[in-house]
Amino acid sequence: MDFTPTDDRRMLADTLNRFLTDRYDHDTRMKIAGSEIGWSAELWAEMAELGLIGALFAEDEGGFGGHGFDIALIFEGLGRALVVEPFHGALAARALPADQREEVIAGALIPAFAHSEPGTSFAQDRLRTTVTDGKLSGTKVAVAQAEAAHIFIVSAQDSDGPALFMVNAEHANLTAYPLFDGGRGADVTFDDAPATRLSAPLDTVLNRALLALSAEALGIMERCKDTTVDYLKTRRQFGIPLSKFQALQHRAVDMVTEIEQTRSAVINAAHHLGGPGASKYAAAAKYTAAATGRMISEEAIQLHGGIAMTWEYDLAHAAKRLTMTAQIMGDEDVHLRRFPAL
Amino acid sequence: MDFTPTDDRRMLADTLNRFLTDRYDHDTRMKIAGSEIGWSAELWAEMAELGLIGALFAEDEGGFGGHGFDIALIFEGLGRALVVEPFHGALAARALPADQREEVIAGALIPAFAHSEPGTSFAQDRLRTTVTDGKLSGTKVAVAQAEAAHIFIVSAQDSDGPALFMVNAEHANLTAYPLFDGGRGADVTFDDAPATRLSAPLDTVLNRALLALSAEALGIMERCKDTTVDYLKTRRQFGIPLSKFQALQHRAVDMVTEIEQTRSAVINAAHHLGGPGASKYAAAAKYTAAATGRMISEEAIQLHGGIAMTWEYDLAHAAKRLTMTAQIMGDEDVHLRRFPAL
Amino acid sequence: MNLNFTPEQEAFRAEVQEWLADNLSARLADKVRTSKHLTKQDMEEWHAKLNAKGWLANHWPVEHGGPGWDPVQRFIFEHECALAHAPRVVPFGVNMLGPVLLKYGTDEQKAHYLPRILDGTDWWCQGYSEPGAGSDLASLKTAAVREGDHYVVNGQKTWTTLGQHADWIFCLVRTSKEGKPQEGISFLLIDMNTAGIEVRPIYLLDGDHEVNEVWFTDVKVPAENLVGTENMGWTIAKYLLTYERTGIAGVGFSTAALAELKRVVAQTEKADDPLFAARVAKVDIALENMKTTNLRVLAAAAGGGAPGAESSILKVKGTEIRQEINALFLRAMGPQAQPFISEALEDGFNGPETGPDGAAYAAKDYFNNRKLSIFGGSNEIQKNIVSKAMLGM
Amino acid sequence: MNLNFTPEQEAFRAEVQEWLADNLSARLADKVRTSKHLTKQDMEEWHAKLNAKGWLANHWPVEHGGPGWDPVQRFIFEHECALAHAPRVVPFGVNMLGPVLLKYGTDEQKAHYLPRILDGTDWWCQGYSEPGAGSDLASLKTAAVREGDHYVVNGQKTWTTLGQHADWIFCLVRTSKEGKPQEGISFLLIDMNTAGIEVRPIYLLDGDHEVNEVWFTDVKVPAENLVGTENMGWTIAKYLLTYERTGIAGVGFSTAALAELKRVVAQTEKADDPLFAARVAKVDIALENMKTTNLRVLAAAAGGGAPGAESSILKVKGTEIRQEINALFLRAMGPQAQPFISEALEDGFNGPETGPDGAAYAAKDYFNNRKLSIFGGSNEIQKNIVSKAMLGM
Repeated sequence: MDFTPTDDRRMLADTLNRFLTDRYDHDTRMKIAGSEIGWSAELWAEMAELGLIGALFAEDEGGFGGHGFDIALIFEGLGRALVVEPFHGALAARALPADQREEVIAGALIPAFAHSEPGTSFAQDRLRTTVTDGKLSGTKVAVAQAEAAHIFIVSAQDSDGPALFMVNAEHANLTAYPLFDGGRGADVTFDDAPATRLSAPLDTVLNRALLALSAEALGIMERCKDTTVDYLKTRRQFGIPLSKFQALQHRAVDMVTEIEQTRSAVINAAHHLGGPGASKYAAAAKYTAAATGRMISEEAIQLHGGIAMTWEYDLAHAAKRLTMTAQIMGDEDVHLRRFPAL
Repeated sequence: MDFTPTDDRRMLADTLNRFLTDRYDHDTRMKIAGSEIGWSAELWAEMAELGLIGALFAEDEGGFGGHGFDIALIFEGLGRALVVEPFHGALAARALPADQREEVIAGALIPAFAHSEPGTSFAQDRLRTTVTDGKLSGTKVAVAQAEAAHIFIVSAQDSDGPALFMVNAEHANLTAYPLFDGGRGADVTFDDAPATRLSAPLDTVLNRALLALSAEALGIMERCKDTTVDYLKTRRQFGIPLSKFQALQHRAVDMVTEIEQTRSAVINAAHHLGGPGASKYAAAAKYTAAATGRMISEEAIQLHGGIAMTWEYDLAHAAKRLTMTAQIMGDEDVHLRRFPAL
Repeated sequence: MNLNFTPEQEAFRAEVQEWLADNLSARLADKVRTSKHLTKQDMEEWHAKLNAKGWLANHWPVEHGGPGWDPVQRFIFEHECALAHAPRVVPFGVNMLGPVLLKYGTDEQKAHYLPRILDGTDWWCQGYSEPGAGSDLASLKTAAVREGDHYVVNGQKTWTTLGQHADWIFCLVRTSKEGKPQEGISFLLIDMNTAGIEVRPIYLLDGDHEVNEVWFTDVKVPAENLVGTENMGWTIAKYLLTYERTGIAGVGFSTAALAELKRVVAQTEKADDPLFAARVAKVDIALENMKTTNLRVLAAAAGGGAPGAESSILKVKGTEIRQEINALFLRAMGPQAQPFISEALEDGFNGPETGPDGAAYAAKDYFNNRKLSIFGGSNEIQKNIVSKAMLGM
Repeated sequence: MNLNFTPEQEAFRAEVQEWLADNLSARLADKVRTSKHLTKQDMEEWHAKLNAKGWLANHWPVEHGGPGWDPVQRFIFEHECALAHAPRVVPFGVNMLGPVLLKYGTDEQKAHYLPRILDGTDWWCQGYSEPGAGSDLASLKTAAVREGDHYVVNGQKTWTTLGQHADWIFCLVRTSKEGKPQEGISFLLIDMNTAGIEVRPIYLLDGDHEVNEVWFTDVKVPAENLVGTENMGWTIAKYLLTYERTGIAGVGFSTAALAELKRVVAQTEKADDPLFAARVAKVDIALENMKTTNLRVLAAAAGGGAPGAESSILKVKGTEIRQEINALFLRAMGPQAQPFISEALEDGFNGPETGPDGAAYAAKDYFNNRKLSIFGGSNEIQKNIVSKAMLGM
């Protein structure tokens, strides 16, 4: 049992945090997230250069990390900075053939992960996208940074059951739009698109995605909590700082407590990733992150009051992103119902 | 729309409250509830004499009340005083033939209502007690004041579906015991017991029982809340009354808010009793009372601290009774699941 | 004890429903139902309809243009309007300044301002909150200094809803620093076209422009624009805060929103989820209970009882219910809550549909309605009030 | 970062498991699992077994009879004991007075008392709380007045757990009224057989006799029974309160209880209820999270970090989890939680079974464990601590 990060991970964390502090401050983020294309190709290249994509992959996959704890570390940092670049698509590149994966790690090839379908959120057994004779047809919704993608990694059913497929962007029809929490996405329709079946099992990629989203949510929660506690200490009412009101103190403590529990859930999921407990602890982490995320964003806004609802105040954007991490890939109820059987 | 009680009900409430204050104080209640027989035949006779049973029945049933608001009024009062006498059995006597019902109203005949079965709580479609050729067989659990009963009103399935049956006490085999919250009960086994099918539909009697339990819970909640608020004002910590700690203030307000909502739920159930919305609003009331009851008993104990866990402190007994009203006839989840289809 | 409305009340309800069917355009109702942005013209159109019928200022006495309704009638009216997806009446003139002038205004003020509120000549906004004075209103700093026959106002107001449309603002201003903070506050009417006033938009987290900052720099206000006497502003503000609020629980809006939720959920996988069904059932039951809680408070008020701290309970629980319905709506959208096409909230949008009905505004409504537990006295302030007034704690 | 225990730690776990299998009688384990009343003899039997193995005082240094374990070993040991349904070690002598004497006692005190704790000669109880001083311990009033070579003690202690069995009590007493309330408190060891001491039972809401009042009337206590110096009692009390509490989250007990819950639920209709399944899954996940939260705090402590306010978080969340498991157990019983046959909780009961496994004690355990969030510093006090120490609020 050891909770101290390895030297490698400490260095990775330093690199990540220094980059995000120096190059991805809130104003920059807001400019990127609200821009026409909704991401920064320049910063993406820099992040690839720094190894932030490579850290998501094991050495035999062409990277230099790839453990659950690497993924958690990266996405917690990305979450805290509300990064909108296509990391979730990159993470799914584990499913790709080696050549393409290496291009992804280099930042040259951008994949998008297309899983959610209209009216559904997570369930693998409900996939309506199908593959027949190597042609994929169906609609995927809210695919993050789909316009930026060169290829799509798509979940679909073929005669052998649910699996992952690779489709070139030229065969995808996009209805693109801005996302509520920044950046852009698209509904993507495939109509007899030529598709390559990938060997990576769907659930291993889904478990990675659940871990990443949970870790991302954790980073945002920490940011929301810190902002809120700072605000309570500064803002005065009836002549004393808000932080001296016991009812608010206890609610802040409840926030901290649940965030600590979420951190443990992320650690559990990271530890078990790739092992027999992977699905169980990934579901537990997503459940915990989604339930806690809703609580944190609501409490952070309420404890602030009106200012937290304004565009100018950065907490608002953190709360939006945090809430959306719960909407994606199954909310708390979805994973709570999965859990007992895992 | 009118929320003022009628003159008749105001008089009934006065009679009830005066009697309970004068003759059913907490010490008396504790003596009765812990006695060998677990109830008081003497007080039962007095309560019958005062019309507290008759108020549960309409004029054409031999009583002088019988409206949902009469039932709610009586049981709220009984709840507040933690009365253990067999009122729930008496309430079910609506199903009995006129002769027996009149004897019940006079206090001479005591029925017990036997519905719950081992491992179940409420569902009518799961009844395992059956009637064939007028003979009833099956086991009912935790039947309140079964030892006192002259007859049993029993839910069971016959070839026409679920219904109510009357069985004489001589055909019932009792395993009797004290109840956790005072008074006595029994597991009751019937083995080819001669049974008379009653004409009252099972669900009308169940809805009355749900209303009564919800109103009883409401009365206990009010008592718990009053005791807690009084205690917070009296007890000092760190030099000031507990009632001045904002975290505790807000929790007390949450208690009041949910109790007000429970009162509304009871009013709704009372209003709709006997009408097309009876089952819907009875389920809503029982859900609300059970969920709120759990919250109130836990918060009342927590806000008191250790003293509320002692036999000597009357809140402890109120909390036990309140908790048990949620265990009986279906807890909050049971009725929440029923609600959408009603 | 009887929950049924009287035959007279039911007849009144039918009259309201019939009038709404005839007078609320499908265009407006549809915009409200689908949370589209209402323009100033939309709101003026609706006010004019109500005013023509004599139902706009339904709290006002008959002699000033009110319909003479009792609290139950007002409740029924507001409830039916919500169910029909009528636009909300912009409250600042009709429901806030109106009652203040009726109680504290001079005959001249009443004669001048009240008709202009009714006919829409003046659009009013509210100048209460300041950057340092939200829930703690008494600490406000915007100063009005008497100089001859006018006041000179300096300071800043914030959270001024729809101030961008306003002709006039009613303000709480500090006219004295003596005594307790509450004692030096006055209630002043200010023409928004006066030199020295600047309105700056505050954009909300969804990009909407709904609230504003209003800055005052040496703004000259005629002394006759004072309501009541100098330094009695706190009394007036408290009167407004405890002024009967039949609709504070928002049960009409919640009822309409819950019906829409149930309709839309059928288009999503949540239709098969017992946990989601339980969430809907919970809020459904809470709303059924709240309807009766609301009527009980209303009946007490109609019977002459003062609805004091009880309306704080309505506010807290009522807003929790509305927010929970918004949250369930958002949940039901799953990932399809993410697309945010702001043009889709304007008239005549012909772009692509993304997601089930309601996906276009689920996230926006969820976040926008977080305000319900913050403004009008935050829910924490309401709990302080209940604790003190009802429990004596 | 690695959640796995080391091979050495796993070997240690196996050793503990094996020892428990050989030494914990089925009779005792079954009594614990089914929440039966443990007699004084039951507890003494278990202490003697542990002491014979050298595992009783597992926090103590080796030279005084401790096994030389690190915090992780202690955690593993306590966890395995809980899973095996071993009786809890009565903490007052071994876990509370022991560490105090080791740090503040004289050599004579250590030499005299420590061996008697180990071999069970002295049964200790704790005299901290008073009727007017629970969470606000510093306001205690029980007075000790120095008269020559002894103190004269007058006052009352309460909530004295298992005081009815005790030979000795360690007390916080007031020796001075000067300065802050904390500054006049001393730590005194008192023989329960001294004249003037009266123990009165407090019956809990299930009728159990677990706690007591202890009354002192002119009780003479030799001055050498003072621990540390006069008026340093608060320092000692704080030392104990912040003393490393590896087991404060009770994850072992919760894990055992959750397994029992899952087993028993299958006998009830709750087995088919998706809402109940969700409740169980929620607490299951919370417990999985808490296990890691607990290990993280433990690792920080083992690494030299002081587990301060973090242990308050463990206490709050850990007790919430245990209480929720009790609540679910109660729910699963439905109406069959009502029968309460107190004899069924004693050895050798042959009466009728009523209800599924666990029906006999579901209500009792649920109510009894409400104490978890009250004693040892109520959860409200813990939140005050976290707010101040971790958040600087």
